[in-house]
Amino acid sequence: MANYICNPTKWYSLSVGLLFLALLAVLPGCGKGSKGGTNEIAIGVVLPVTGREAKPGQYQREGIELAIHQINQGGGIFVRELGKKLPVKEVFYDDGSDQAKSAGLVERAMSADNVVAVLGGYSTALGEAESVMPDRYQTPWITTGAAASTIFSHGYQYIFGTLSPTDLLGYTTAEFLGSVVDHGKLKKGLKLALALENTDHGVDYGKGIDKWIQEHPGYFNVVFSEKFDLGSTDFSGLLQKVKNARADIFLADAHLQDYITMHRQYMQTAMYHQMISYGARGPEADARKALGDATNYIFAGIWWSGKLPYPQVKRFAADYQGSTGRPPDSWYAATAYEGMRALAAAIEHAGSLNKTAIRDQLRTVELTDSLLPGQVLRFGKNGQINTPFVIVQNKPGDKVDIVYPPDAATGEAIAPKPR
Amino acid sequence: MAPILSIDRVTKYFAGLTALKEVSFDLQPGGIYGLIGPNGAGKTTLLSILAGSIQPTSGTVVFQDRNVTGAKSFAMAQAGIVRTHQVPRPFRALSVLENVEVGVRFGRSQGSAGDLWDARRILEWVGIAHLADAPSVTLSVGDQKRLELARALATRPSLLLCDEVCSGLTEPETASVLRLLRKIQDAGTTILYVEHNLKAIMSVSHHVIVMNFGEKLAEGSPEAVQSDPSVIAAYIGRTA
Amino acid sequence: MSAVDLLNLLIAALLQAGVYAAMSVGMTIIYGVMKIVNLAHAGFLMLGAYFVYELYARFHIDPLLGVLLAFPVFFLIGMSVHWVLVRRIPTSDQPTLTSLLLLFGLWLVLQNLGYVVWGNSDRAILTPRTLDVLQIGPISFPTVRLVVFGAALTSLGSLEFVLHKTWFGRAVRALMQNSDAGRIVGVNVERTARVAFGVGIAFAGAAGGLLAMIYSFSPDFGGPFLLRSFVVIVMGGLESFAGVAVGSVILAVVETFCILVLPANYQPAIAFSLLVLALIVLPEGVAGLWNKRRRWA
Amino acid sequence: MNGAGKSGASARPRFAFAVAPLLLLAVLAALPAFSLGPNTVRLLFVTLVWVTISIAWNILGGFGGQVSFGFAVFYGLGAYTAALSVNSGVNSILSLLLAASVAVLASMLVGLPTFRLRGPYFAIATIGVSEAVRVVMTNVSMTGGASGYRIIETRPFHQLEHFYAALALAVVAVAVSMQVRHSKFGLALIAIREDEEAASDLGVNPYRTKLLAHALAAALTGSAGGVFAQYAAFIHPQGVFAFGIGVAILLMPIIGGIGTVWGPVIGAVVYGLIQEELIASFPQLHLLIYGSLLILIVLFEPAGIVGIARQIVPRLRARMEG
Repeated sequence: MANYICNPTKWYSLSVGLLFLALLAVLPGCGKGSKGGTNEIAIGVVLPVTGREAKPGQYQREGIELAIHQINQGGGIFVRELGKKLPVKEVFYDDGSDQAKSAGLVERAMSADNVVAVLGGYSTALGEAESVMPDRYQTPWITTGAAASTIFSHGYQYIFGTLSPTDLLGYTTAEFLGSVVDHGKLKKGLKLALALENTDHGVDYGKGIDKWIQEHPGYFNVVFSEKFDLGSTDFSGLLQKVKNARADIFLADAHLQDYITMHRQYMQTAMYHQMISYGARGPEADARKALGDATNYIFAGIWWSGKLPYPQVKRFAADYQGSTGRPPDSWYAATAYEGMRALAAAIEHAGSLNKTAIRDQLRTVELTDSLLPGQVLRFGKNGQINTPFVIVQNKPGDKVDIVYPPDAATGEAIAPKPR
Repeated sequence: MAPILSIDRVTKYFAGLTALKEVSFDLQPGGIYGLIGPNGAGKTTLLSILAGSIQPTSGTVVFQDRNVTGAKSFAMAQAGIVRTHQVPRPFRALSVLENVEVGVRFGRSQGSAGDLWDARRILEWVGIAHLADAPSVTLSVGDQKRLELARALATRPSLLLCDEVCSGLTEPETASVLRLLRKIQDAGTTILYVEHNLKAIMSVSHHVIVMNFGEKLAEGSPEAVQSDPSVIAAYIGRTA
Repeated sequence: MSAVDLLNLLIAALLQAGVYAAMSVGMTIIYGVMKIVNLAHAGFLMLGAYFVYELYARFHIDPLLGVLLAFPVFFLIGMSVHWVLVRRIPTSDQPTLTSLLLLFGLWLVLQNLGYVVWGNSDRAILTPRTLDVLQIGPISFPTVRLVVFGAALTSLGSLEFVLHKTWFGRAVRALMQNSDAGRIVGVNVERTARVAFGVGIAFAGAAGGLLAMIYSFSPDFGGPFLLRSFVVIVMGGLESFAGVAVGSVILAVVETFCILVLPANYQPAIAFSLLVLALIVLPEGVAGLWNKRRRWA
Repeated sequence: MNGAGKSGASARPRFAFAVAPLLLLAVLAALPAFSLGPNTVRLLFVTLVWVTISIAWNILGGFGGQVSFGFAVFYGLGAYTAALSVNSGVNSILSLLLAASVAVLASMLVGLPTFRLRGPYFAIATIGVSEAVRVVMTNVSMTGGASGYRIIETRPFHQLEHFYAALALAVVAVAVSMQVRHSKFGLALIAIREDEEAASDLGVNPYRTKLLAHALAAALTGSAGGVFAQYAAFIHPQGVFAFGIGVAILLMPIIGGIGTVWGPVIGAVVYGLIQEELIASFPQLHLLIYGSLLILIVLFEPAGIVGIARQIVPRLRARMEG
């Protein structure tokens, strides 16, 4: 690498010229972007369909696109102000699971593509980064995949979320275990080992569990609690510690990839716990493919399940299968689908494409035929919904049953886990 | 007269091997000293220690009444000891003039104003002023050796350490480099000159130090050394 | 912490050391002969993992056999990479930035290749033995790790044999000690370098296959292992095979036992800190300590 | 300071040196007046941040030849320092100075041990340092660990303020880079890059020079991180400390042409374009592009885009004149 210093004067003006050219090349690129106009309603969608969160991001995208497809088949959304139905146009960006990029792309959609709202933000970190933008551009943003309540605690006025808060997930998880104890399947006073993802999501999950345990003394006590970093290739150190803690129940809170990696190594340590959960992950097909029977009896608290006994859930599952060729994998597609439906309802109520008017309607919109547990979707004061969780358990033969709450259950909880 | 350089029992081990063993001698200001010895005698090791390129295991080096033992090479250069390399090592991305400028600006002079003129004058002095703006890589071997000398002189040394400045040069080139060394000595710089070419070194030095197997074998005037039986034995012993 | 727990940890550490040794040895060969720090090592680990995965998924070839097949395939790949790219950069007795950047570029390209061919979701190889555990009294051995450990030892053993019993081995050892001397005694440096690069990549590919039996992997796979390989070979003194074994054991033991005093999520930082520490404090590897002591004595 | 200039180069280039950057600056400063829309301003902002960092890396890596994979450390620490100080009420300019100081401090801590290593060993050590810092920052509770850290915005967002901050910083970076290139300090750096031992033999203190270059580069990188953090308002250790950031910082100047003043600038602009335009449509393609560019540059044209231009222009000129 020699000889890169030479007389700068010869080519100096040239390189400056190059710089100008490059800048000029940039400008038209950013100037463009669909000036949506009045023929269609542009909606931004920013999700990770590559990178670590690719799979769930892809499922969420499919959910949103299914909703858009169905809306457009009905002619679009009726906008009173214009006196006609307008079709929805999706402006999609892949953030590659990178938080700085996701914020930039949300900003791009909001400022250059003339969208009335943006959907997206899968996973807490990406959602946190994106949540800065909506108020700056006064454009509603609905996260369909970030649940940590910190996102909604900063007083932002344009952000909404179709996932119930994670502390409720932790709380429901503990509540479910409590009900299993009440049924006499597990003993009282069992020891819990917690492994939490090192994010707000994990913190909230742990808080939820603690809250229930404090409200119901005598059921469980936490003997081990440690955080782990998402995206590690090796959890053997953590699992070794879990093993040494000799707990009865192992509760982790992980993303899909981490769940697969961790459970694989869990099996190799020859541990046994009476119950195992990886938080909101458990029934995914990918996990089944990578781990086989080792996923049996794992239970998960999730925002939605295809097993919910509502007619609209059956319809949705069939439509989703029709458009993608596979049944919905866990909850991802449903919350995204509901996010788009809620947005469409708000636009229709607003009767205009004014973003603030749409925001105002999102605050009061109510879907009474919702897919989500409880069948009612309504955004709370901070913008986040608060539907209950369902607990599902994997059973042999690729079966998944809702085991809690009792009114939605499709099967009995199997506890303790057979050896 | 106080010696300009005085080394006392300088010893160097490399990974358990003894490269130098308790070498001591003094240099008086203003002379050309020859340092000779068979291959592996420790000449270049000693030169490197004096230049600060490597640090001695034990012993002391006193330069102009200052103890400089173990100083790094840049500190040596700033104190006034500077070396040249057997194989010239020009800064390839820099022009000949810029190469010399490095010496001017960072050597003992730490020059600032008018130093450029200095650099040019030095180039003139060693006879490559016409190449000042050429990239240093384009120089012939002889000119590279001159540049090596010019760069070293630019630091305004009191003691110049030359490592085989004549190796790889033709007869006439060698003669002209030796003339240059005398010129440098005339200007008041002491020279310690390591050389393989016995003829060259005997012709230019007024005092010769002979080394063998890491130890000082003998020193004295060229004539005295040449007739020293231990020196003859060392050289013949090696070649036989 | 009971004695059984400690014993379990120690066994886990030793099994991990086997994995580390397997993945580092390819890097050592290339460094030793050519003084090239192979940053593309991680890319070949990744390709090796997918190679074994594909053989298993498509043709139901047992991953162990897949690892064996990886040797010739990656040997050829390595030779071609040397022929196309590496021989074009100047050789040196010191590692150069040119080679570092060239192979870093190659790593980026390989990663992209991985994304294009396999997408970016994690893959994992699931065989009946993947989740099996051999239980001897209170001590448990994950079967797959035992297998990997055995395979690693076998491959290191055969490499040792090759290095001491063949023409190529003698040439490699001559070059590792001194490239000038090697040239003088008539070693064809370029040919030896090409073969050595091939062997290095072959070991990287095979090690990738072994890793795939333990971990799940994606095209990003390999980065953390690359750094660990550095740690191992730097602690091992950069160009000795015995050093690789020593470095692997040290790294694995330190990593495994540090969880007793550190939260588990600081564990990855151990390898990185050891790397910096080893480079600065032990420029000649652990063996350097021994030399130093002898010098003082 | 300019040795070559004093030696009697013609007046025209000096004129160009003085005027062209000013012209460029004027155009950039006036750009927002053309109502380009927030997305364009965002893109310019991001590019200017990259320009600053690319120039910073070039001071150590291009002039000094010390290839570091670890600049994400300074970028991230700068971002976090600025975010923390803004949240505790420090005004935004002062917070950038703080960011620079923390980065300088870090550069000393990193440099003191690692600059004892030569070339590739230094490069590898910086990988280790960078990854270790990322792991630690992911677990430091003061900054929210892996939850990331948010700047609580107390007043409305004005995009142009951020744009001009980035522009000012980039101008400072270009000025520093030009100054270094033609100064005694720059001469020392280039001498070290070419032959560290020979430079030391002539009185250059390599260790101190490298530390100084490292500190200077860290200060610029840290402030750039701070400027970015104030814009993003949410930062995350896996984002700002990512190994990928360190790699990007190294790729930009190498692609543009290291060791020159304008190469890193061009590299950063190219990088910014690739990031923005390609990632939206072909998310993984950038690896292929950067990887192949790196291989081609190493094998054929170490001086990057600037070097290619340098080869092409004389030919074009000859054709036009002939």
